[in-house]
Amino acid sequence: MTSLVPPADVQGTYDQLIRADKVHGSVYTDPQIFGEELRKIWFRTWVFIGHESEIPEPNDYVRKQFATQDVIMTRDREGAVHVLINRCAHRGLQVCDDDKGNSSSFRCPYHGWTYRNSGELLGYPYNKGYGGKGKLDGLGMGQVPRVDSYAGFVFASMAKEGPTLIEHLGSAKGEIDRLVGLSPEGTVQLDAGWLKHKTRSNWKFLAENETDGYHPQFVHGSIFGVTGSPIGALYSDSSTAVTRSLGNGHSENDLRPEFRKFGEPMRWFGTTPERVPEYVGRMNEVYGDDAERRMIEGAPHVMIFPNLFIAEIQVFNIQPNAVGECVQYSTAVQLGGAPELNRRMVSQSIGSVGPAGMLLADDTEMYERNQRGVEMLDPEWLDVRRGLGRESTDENGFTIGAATDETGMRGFWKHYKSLMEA
Amino acid sequence: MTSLVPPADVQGTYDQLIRADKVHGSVYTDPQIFGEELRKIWFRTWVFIGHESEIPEPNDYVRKQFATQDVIMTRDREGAVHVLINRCAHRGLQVCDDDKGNSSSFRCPYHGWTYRNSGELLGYPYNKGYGGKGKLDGLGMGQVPRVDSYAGFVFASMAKEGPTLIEHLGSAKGEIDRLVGLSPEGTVQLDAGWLKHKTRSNWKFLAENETDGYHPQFVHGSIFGVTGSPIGALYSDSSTAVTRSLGNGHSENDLRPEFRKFGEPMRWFGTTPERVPEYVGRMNEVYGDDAERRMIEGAPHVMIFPNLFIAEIQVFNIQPNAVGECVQYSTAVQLGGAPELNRRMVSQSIGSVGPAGMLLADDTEMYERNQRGVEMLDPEWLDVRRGLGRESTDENGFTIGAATDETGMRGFWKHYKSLMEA
Amino acid sequence: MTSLVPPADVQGTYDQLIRADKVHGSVYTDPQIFGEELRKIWFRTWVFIGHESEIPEPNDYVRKQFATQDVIMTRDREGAVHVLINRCAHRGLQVCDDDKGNSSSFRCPYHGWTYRNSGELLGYPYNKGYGGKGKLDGLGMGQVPRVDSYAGFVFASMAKEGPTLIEHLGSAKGEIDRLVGLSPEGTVQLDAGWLKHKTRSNWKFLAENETDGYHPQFVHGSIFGVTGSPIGALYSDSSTAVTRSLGNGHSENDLRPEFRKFGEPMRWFGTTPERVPEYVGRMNEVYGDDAERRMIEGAPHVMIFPNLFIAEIQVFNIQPNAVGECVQYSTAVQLGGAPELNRRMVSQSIGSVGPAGMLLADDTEMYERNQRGVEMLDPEWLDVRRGLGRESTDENGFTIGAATDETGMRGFWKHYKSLMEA
Amino acid sequence: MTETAAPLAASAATEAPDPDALGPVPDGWDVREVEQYLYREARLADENDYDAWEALWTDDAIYWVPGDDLTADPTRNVSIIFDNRSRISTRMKQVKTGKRYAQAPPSNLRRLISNVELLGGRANGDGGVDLEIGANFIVFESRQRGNTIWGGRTTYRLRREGDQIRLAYKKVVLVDHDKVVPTLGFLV
Amino acid sequence: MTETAAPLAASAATEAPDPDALGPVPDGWDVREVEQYLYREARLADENDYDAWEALWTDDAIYWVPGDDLTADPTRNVSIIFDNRSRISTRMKQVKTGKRYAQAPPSNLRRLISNVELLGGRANGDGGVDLEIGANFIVFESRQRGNTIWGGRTTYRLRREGDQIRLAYKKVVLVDHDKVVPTLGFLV
Amino acid sequence: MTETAAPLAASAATEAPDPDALGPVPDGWDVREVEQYLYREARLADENDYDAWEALWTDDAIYWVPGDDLTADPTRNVSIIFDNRSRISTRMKQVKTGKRYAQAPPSNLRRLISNVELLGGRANGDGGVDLEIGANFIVFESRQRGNTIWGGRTTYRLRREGDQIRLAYKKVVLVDHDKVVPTLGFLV
Ligand code: FES
Ligand code: FES
Ligand code: FES
Ligand SMILES: [Fe+3]
Ligand SMILES: [Fe+3]
Ligand SMILES: [Fe+3]
Repeated sequence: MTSLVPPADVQGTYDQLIRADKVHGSVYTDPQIFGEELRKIWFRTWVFIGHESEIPEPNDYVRKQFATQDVIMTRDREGAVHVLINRCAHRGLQVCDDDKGNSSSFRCPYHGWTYRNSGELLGYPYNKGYGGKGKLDGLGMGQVPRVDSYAGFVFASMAKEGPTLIEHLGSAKGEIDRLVGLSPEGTVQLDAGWLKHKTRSNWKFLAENETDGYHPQFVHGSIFGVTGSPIGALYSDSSTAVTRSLGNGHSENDLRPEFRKFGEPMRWFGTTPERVPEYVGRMNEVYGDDAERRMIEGAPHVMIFPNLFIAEIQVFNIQPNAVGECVQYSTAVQLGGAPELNRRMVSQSIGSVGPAGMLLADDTEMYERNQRGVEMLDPEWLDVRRGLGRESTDENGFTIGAATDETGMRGFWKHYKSLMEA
Repeated sequence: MTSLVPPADVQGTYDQLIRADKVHGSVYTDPQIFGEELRKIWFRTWVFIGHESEIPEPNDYVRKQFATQDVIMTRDREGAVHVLINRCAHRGLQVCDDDKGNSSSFRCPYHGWTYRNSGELLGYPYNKGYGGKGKLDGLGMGQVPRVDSYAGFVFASMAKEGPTLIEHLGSAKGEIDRLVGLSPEGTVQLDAGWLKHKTRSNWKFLAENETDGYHPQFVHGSIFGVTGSPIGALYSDSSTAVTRSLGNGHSENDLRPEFRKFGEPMRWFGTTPERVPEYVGRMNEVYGDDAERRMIEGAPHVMIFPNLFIAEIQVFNIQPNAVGECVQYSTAVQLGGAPELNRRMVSQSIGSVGPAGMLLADDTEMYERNQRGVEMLDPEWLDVRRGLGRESTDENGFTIGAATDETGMRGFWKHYKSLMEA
Repeated sequence: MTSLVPPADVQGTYDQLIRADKVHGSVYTDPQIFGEELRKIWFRTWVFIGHESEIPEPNDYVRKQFATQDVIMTRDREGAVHVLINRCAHRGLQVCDDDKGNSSSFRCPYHGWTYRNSGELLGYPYNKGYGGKGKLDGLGMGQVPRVDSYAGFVFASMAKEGPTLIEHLGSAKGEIDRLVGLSPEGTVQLDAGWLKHKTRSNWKFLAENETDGYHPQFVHGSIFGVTGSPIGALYSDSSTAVTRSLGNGHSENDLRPEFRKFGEPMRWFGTTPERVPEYVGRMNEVYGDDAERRMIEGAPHVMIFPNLFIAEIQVFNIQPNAVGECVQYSTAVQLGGAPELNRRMVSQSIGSVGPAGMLLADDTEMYERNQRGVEMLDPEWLDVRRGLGRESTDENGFTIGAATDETGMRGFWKHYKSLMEA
Repeated sequence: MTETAAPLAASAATEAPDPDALGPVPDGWDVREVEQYLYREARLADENDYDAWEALWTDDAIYWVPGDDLTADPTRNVSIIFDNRSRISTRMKQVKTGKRYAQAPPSNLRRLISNVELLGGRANGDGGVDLEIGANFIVFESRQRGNTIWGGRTTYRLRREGDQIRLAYKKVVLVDHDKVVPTLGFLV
Repeated sequence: MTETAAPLAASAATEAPDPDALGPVPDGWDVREVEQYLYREARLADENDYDAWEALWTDDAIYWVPGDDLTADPTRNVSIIFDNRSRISTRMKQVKTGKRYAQAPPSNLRRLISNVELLGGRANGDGGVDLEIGANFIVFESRQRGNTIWGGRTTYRLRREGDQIRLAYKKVVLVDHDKVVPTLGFLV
Repeated sequence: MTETAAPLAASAATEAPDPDALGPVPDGWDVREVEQYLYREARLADENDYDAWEALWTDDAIYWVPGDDLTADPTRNVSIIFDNRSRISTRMKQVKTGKRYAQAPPSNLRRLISNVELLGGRANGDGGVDLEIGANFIVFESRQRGNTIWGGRTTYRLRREGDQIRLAYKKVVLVDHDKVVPTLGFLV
C-alpha cells in the first residue's frame, strides 16, 4: 500500500532512502525496488545455493530456489558442480520435475529434448526437422555463469565477471573456517535435509535480524525462561560479546569473548566434555593443544550477504519470492567425524528452527509483523542508529559494536547501497 | 481489467471522467485513481474512525481500520482521544496486537520499546546503546495530526491543516443533532459492537448507494414484501420524502415530510408510543412540547463524506482496502436513557445489517455485481442524471430532488472532483 | 517475474521480440503485452464466441466469456444473433446472472431497468425522474458491433470496421466446410455442453500447441500406448501428413495424406463402416460417389486464429483471463443426421478432453509447465525454427511443412506481429 | 442504504443460555442417531430445502452466529445472526421470494460435519432437558463471487417432541468470527 | 492439440440412473461398515493404489463426474468423467505408465468423507438391489501447480458379491461443477 | 537470528517406528470409542487447553511432523516437529508463558478428524501392544497472518493405562509436507 503513497520527502534515490542512522520503509515494500534488487543483487553478486554434500555422487542433482529462479544443482560425471536454470531451450518448458535424484541427463517431456547434467543439449528427436544432429549449437539449458564453493558451500553468480567468491567472502571466510575447525575431520556436511519456512516478509528483515543482538532477550525470552538457557545473557547490556561488521555486507555476533571468559569447552554447545567424550577425544587427538580453544570458542554466528546465515549449529538459506515474501531454508550442521555431536545437532535444530521451531517461529512472527508494520505510513523510517556512538575498530580494521548494537545492519546497508547504486 | 484498456475518448482528467450527468467507470477500477484517492481524500479530509463510547475509560483503546492503515484509537490518562498509527519507531514493527483493552502504554515485542498511549516514546531497553535515556527525541508512534469528535463521533485527518471538523460537517452536523435529540439524555453510544462485512467493491459504490432512494423497492422488495414493511413507500414515485445534497459531499434522504404527513410518533421506528411507554415518557419529560415532533420526525438517514453513514438506527463505517474491496463496519445506535429502544435497535440491526442482514446482504450483493459490471467495457459510463430536470433549492440553499433522485450522488461527485483536483 | 527483469538485449518492439526462428519469452509473461493483445487482437479481430445451436429458439440466450468480458449471446425474436456486454447502462451493474435461458428481455435487479435481448433499453421505473418515457436515447447494454457466423459458428468483433468474417477465415473456411461435409444433413451442432478447463498458462501456448505435430508422441505416448492408438504414427518422422500455414494466423495438421494412403473409410474416426452402418448408408445416399472420399479424409485439425480449435471431433474455445491464465472450453462435434456417430463422439470427447481428459489434461500440464518455464530467465528465447529448412509451398500457395514441423507456429507469429504492430 | 428495519423487530428477548448450566448427557440418545440427524440438517441446508429445514426447529428456537466478541450478550450487542423462531420464519420467507439477491442465485454448498460429541444436558424452558452437542464443520460455498471455505464450531441442542427430534438451539462460531467476513447468505 | 480419441471409444451405452427408482434401504447394511468401506476406497485413491482401487468396481461400474449441467444425459452431453468399467481400466493403465503427466508426478492427496447417509436401495442390472449412499467430501490436493481444495457430494452404490462389497456406481458432483475447474488428474 | 538451542537438546533417541511391525488390531477397542477420544484430543488442541492436552501423552510419547522426505530417519534428518515427552513438556511451558509470539495471540482453530480406521497393533516398549489408527484431517486456522487451511494424514497410537486411554504416538503428515509451509505454531 505504501507504494500507492510514495513518501513526500524522498526522491527515491538510494542515497536518500538509506542514511547513516535510518532507512526508509519503502525499501521493504516497493515492488520496483525489489525488481532492482533482483537485477543488481540477487542476479549479480554471489548467492548461496546449497552444499556439495547434498550431491555427493557423480550425477547427483537437487533442485533449488535461486531467488525467483527454479534451478538444479548438479554434479557432473567428472564431479564438477553446475547450477542449471530449469528451462528448456526449445519452447521454454520446465524440464526437471523431481526434487532430487541421480542422472547424467535431463529429458524434457514436451518434445523429448535431452540435456547433459552440465546443461549442454544432448539430443532432439526427429532431428531431420533441424537438418540432422548437432545443428542447434548454442542451445542448452541456462547455466549460471559462475559457480564456486568454499568448504562445500556452493555459491552462484549470474554475473559473468566480478569479484571472485573468495573476494566476496572476504573475512567471512574465516568464520566458515571456524565452523569447519570444529570437525575432527575438518569437514562440514549439510545433508540432514532442509526445512522450508514460508515467510510473508521482505528478505532484508531476515538478513538484518540474523545478527541483531538486541532482540533475543525479548523475542526468545519465553524459551530461554522455561529452559533456563544462558543464551539470553550473551545478548545483554553486560555481555562482552561484540557485533562486527565484516565488510561486503557480512556481519557477525562474535560470542567468543563470553565463552573465553568462562573457558569451558563445549559450553557454546550447552554441554560439557563429559557428555560428549568421543567427540572431545577426537578433537584433542587431531588438534592437540589447539583443540581446547576451538571447543571453548565454538561455532560462528555469521550472516553472509545476502542470504547465508550460519547460526552456530544451524545453517539458513534465505531466498526471496516477492517484495513481501521469502523462504527460509534451514538445516543442522553436521561435522565430519562427530556422530555424537551430529545427532544432538539434529535434535536441537528440530527444536529450534523451521515452521514449528521454538526459536525461529517467533523470529518469523516478528518478520511478518515487521512487514505489516512498514506498510503503515508514519513514522516512515526505520532507526538503525543503535551503538553508533560507541563503535570502535578492531585490530583488523573492522567496525565493532556491543553485543546488542546495530553495527551489523549498518554494514549491511552500506554494502546494499553500493550495489544498488552500481 | 479495464485498466488494461483505457477508455479511448477520455484523457483521464477528473473533469473528463466526472461530468454533470455521468461518471466514467474507470474511477471504480483504476488502481492509480485509488492511490490518488488515498492521498487526496482518505489521508487528507476528515474520516470517521469510531465513537468515544467505545473507549469510555481513561487508557481504554480499540484498534481500528483507517483506510489502508492499522490505527489505535486511544483515550489517554486525561481523557483526550488519540489516533495512533500501529508502527514502531524503531524498526517499524506492528506494535499492538490486541483488538481492544485498557493500558496506559504499548510495548513493542521485538526490542521492548514502550510508548505512551498518546504515542510518545516512553522508554527503550539497554538505553546505553543510544547514549542513555531520552536521547531519541522525535521518535514515537505515528500520531494522526488532527483528531476531533462531535457528539462522540471521532474523526481523524492526516492533514495538519485544513477545514475544521465542524466546517467539514457543515449542515450534516444538524443531522447528528437530530439523532442525539432522540435521546432523553441527549447522548448516543456506539458500544454494541461492530459487524465487519467484507465487500468486494469499490468504496464509492457504497457511499453513493447510501442515499440512493431509487433502489430500495427493487433490491429490498423481498423483505419489504414478507414483512409488510411500509419502508418501500418512502422511496417511491409518490413519496413526499426528498433527497438533499448537504454540501461537502454529504447527502441525505429526508423522510420527515412523509412522517409529518402521518404525524404518528414512533412510526419512523415502526412502532407506537404504547409499545415503548417508558421511552415516550422520558422524552416528554425532557423535551416537553418538542418531544412529539422529535418522535414523529425520527432519526436521520445521512451519508457523511466519505465514510460515515447514519441509517436511522444503524451506523456504518466504510473503509477501503483496495480499489475493488472495502469493509462495512456496522452497529446499532444506542440512545442515552432509552434502554427500551436500545434492545429493539440491537435486535433490528442484527436482522438488517452485517454479512447475513436481511437488508444489507442484498445491498452488498449489488455492490459486488456493480464492481463486476464496471469491469466490462461498454457502456463506459455510469448515468447519474436522474432527477436533474426536477431539482430545486430549499430554504437553506441546498439542492433537493425527489425521493428517488440521484441528487445525493451528484453532490458526492462535485465534492470528490474538487478534492481530487486540489 | 521476468517482467521485473526485462531482457537486456531487446528493446521490446515486436520486431525484436518475434523473429523468424525464435520468440522472446516475455511475450508470454509481460502484463503490458497482454494488455496490448486485448486491445489489438482480442478486441479487434474476429473471436469465436459460441455456436448458433446453443440458442436454437427465438429469445434463447447463453452467457459466454469474451476474453475479459462477460457477454450474453442472444437470439432475438426475429432470429438474429447478438452478443451483448453484461453491463447495465444505468450504474454499470452486471445485469444477467443466469448461465442460459429464454427471454425476450433482461432486467437489472438494482433499479429495474429492462433491456431487449438485442440490447436496447426497453424501460426504466419511475420514469418521471428522467422526464418520462423514451428520454434516454443512446443508453443500452453494450452490443458487440460486429457479429457474424459461418456454419453456425458465431464470431464477434469489437471493431466497427475491418475485414469481414469470411475475409478473416480465408482458407480456414474450407476446413469448416470439410467438417460440415461429414454430416449427411450438412450441419454441425455444438449442443452437447462445454467443459470448462482452467489453465494457468498464457493463451498463446495453447494456440501454438494445437497444430504442433511434434509433441503427441511424447506427451500422449501414455494413452497411445495403452490403447494401441495409431494416432502417434500420424505425427512421426515417417508420416506423410503435413502442417500447413493457412494465412491470417490459421494453421492445420493436414492428416489426409495418411488417411488417403490407407484409403479406409472411417479410419480417421478409429472405426470401420461395419460398426457405423447407418451413418455410412446416409452418407452414401446423400453424397454418392463423393461420400467415400469424405469418410476417408475425415475431419479437419485446424486452429483458427486466435481462439477456435477444431480437433476432428472436438471443438475448443480458448479465452484468456490474464497474462498467465486462460480457459479452455471444449465440446463434442455433433453432426446433423448422424446420431450413431454423435453418441460415440460424446463418449470419446469425455474420455479425451476437459479437466480429466486422457489427452487434454496432459497437454494442459505442459501448458502450465511451459508458463512456469518461461518465468525463468535463461535461455530467454523460444525456438520455432523446426522445419524451416524443409518447407515448401503447396498448389494454393500456402507454406507447408512436415507432420512434426513448426510451420503453423511461424504462421501464427507472422499474423500476431502484423496485428500488434498495426 | 439501510432502511429502518422496523418490521424486523421480532423480539429477541430470549436470554442467552447460561453456560454454567450444563448437566450430564440425558438418557436415550445415541451418537449415531444424533450424527444422522445432524447430517440431515446439513443436507437440508446445503440443498436449500427451506421448508424442511425450518420444520426442524422448536418454537423456542435460537439460531445464533456471534460476531467478534464471544462473551457479548446477544440482546445487547450485535451478532451476525441471532434469530428466534419468528425471525427464522421471516428469513425463510424472504429467501423463498427468489429475490433475496444475496442468495439469488443461491450458493452451491456442501458441508462436512465432524467431531460430533455429546457434551451434556441443558435444562430447557419446557422443564425438560435438551441434549447439547458439539461438532466442527467446513462449508464449501461456490457462487459467482468465487469459492469460499467457511469453518467453525457448532453447538446444537436437540429435544425429543413425541417421536420427532427437534432442533432447539444452534450456535455457530466461525473460526474467523473476529475477522472481516464476506456475505453469509446461506444457512450456516 | 487433441487427437482423434478413437481408441477411447469405449461404449458408454449404460444409461444414466433413473432418479425415481430409489427404494428402501436394503437389509444387511450397517452405516459403520459402509463408512469403513468408503474410508478404504478414499485411502486407496489418496495413496494412488490403482490396482486395489480398480478391484473395488463391479463389471457394470459407472464412475461419473458431471460438468455444469446436472440434468444432462451423460450419453448425449459432455461430462468431466463418465467411465464404464473398461474405461476405468484404460484410465488406470494410462496413469500406471508413469507418463500420464497430469499425474506424473502424482498429486499429494488426502480427503475427508463425512455426512455418510444410507439413502436407499436401487435396483441393479443383476436383479439385485444396490445400496445407495450419500456423503460429502473435501479433498486437499497438493502438486507443483499449488494446493487445491476440492469439495462436493458423492453418491455411491454398493453391492455385495459373495463376501465382497463392490462399488457399482460413484457419482461425484463438485460444489463448483458449474465453474471453470483446473485439471482433475487424480481419482476423485 | 537463531541461538544455540542447547537447552533444547532433549535426547530424541527414540527410534522411528518400524513400519513392518504392524500386527492385528488388538482386542477391546471400538471405533466409536476411539473416535470420541480423537475428537477430544482435537478439541483440546483447538481450544489451546495445553495442560489437558499434555496429560494425554504416555511417558514414551513421540509427536512427529515430518518434513519433505518421508523416508528420512528423524534422528538423523530434520523434521518440522519430533518431540519426545520432555520436549512436548518444554513446548507447552513455552506457549504457556504467553510470550511464544508465534502463538501469542493464539490462532483460532477448528479441525475435522475423519476417515478414522483402526489399522492394527504395534508392539510397544512396555511389552504391550498399542492400537494404531489412521485418520485424515483438515485444520482451519485463523490469525492475523490470514486464514490457513492445513490438511493431512495422522497416524495415532493409543494405549490403555489403567482405565485411561493414553496417546503414545502421533505422526502428522501434511499433504504439502514437501512444499514451503508457513509458521505452524499451533498443536497440529
Ligand atoms: S519444450 Fe522442451 S522439448 Fe520442446
Ligand atoms: S521494532 Fe519495535 S522495539 Fe524494535
Ligand atoms: S444499475 Fe441497472 S438499473 Fe440501476
Ligand atoms: Fe439498500
Ligand atoms: Fe496434445
Ligand atoms: Fe532470533
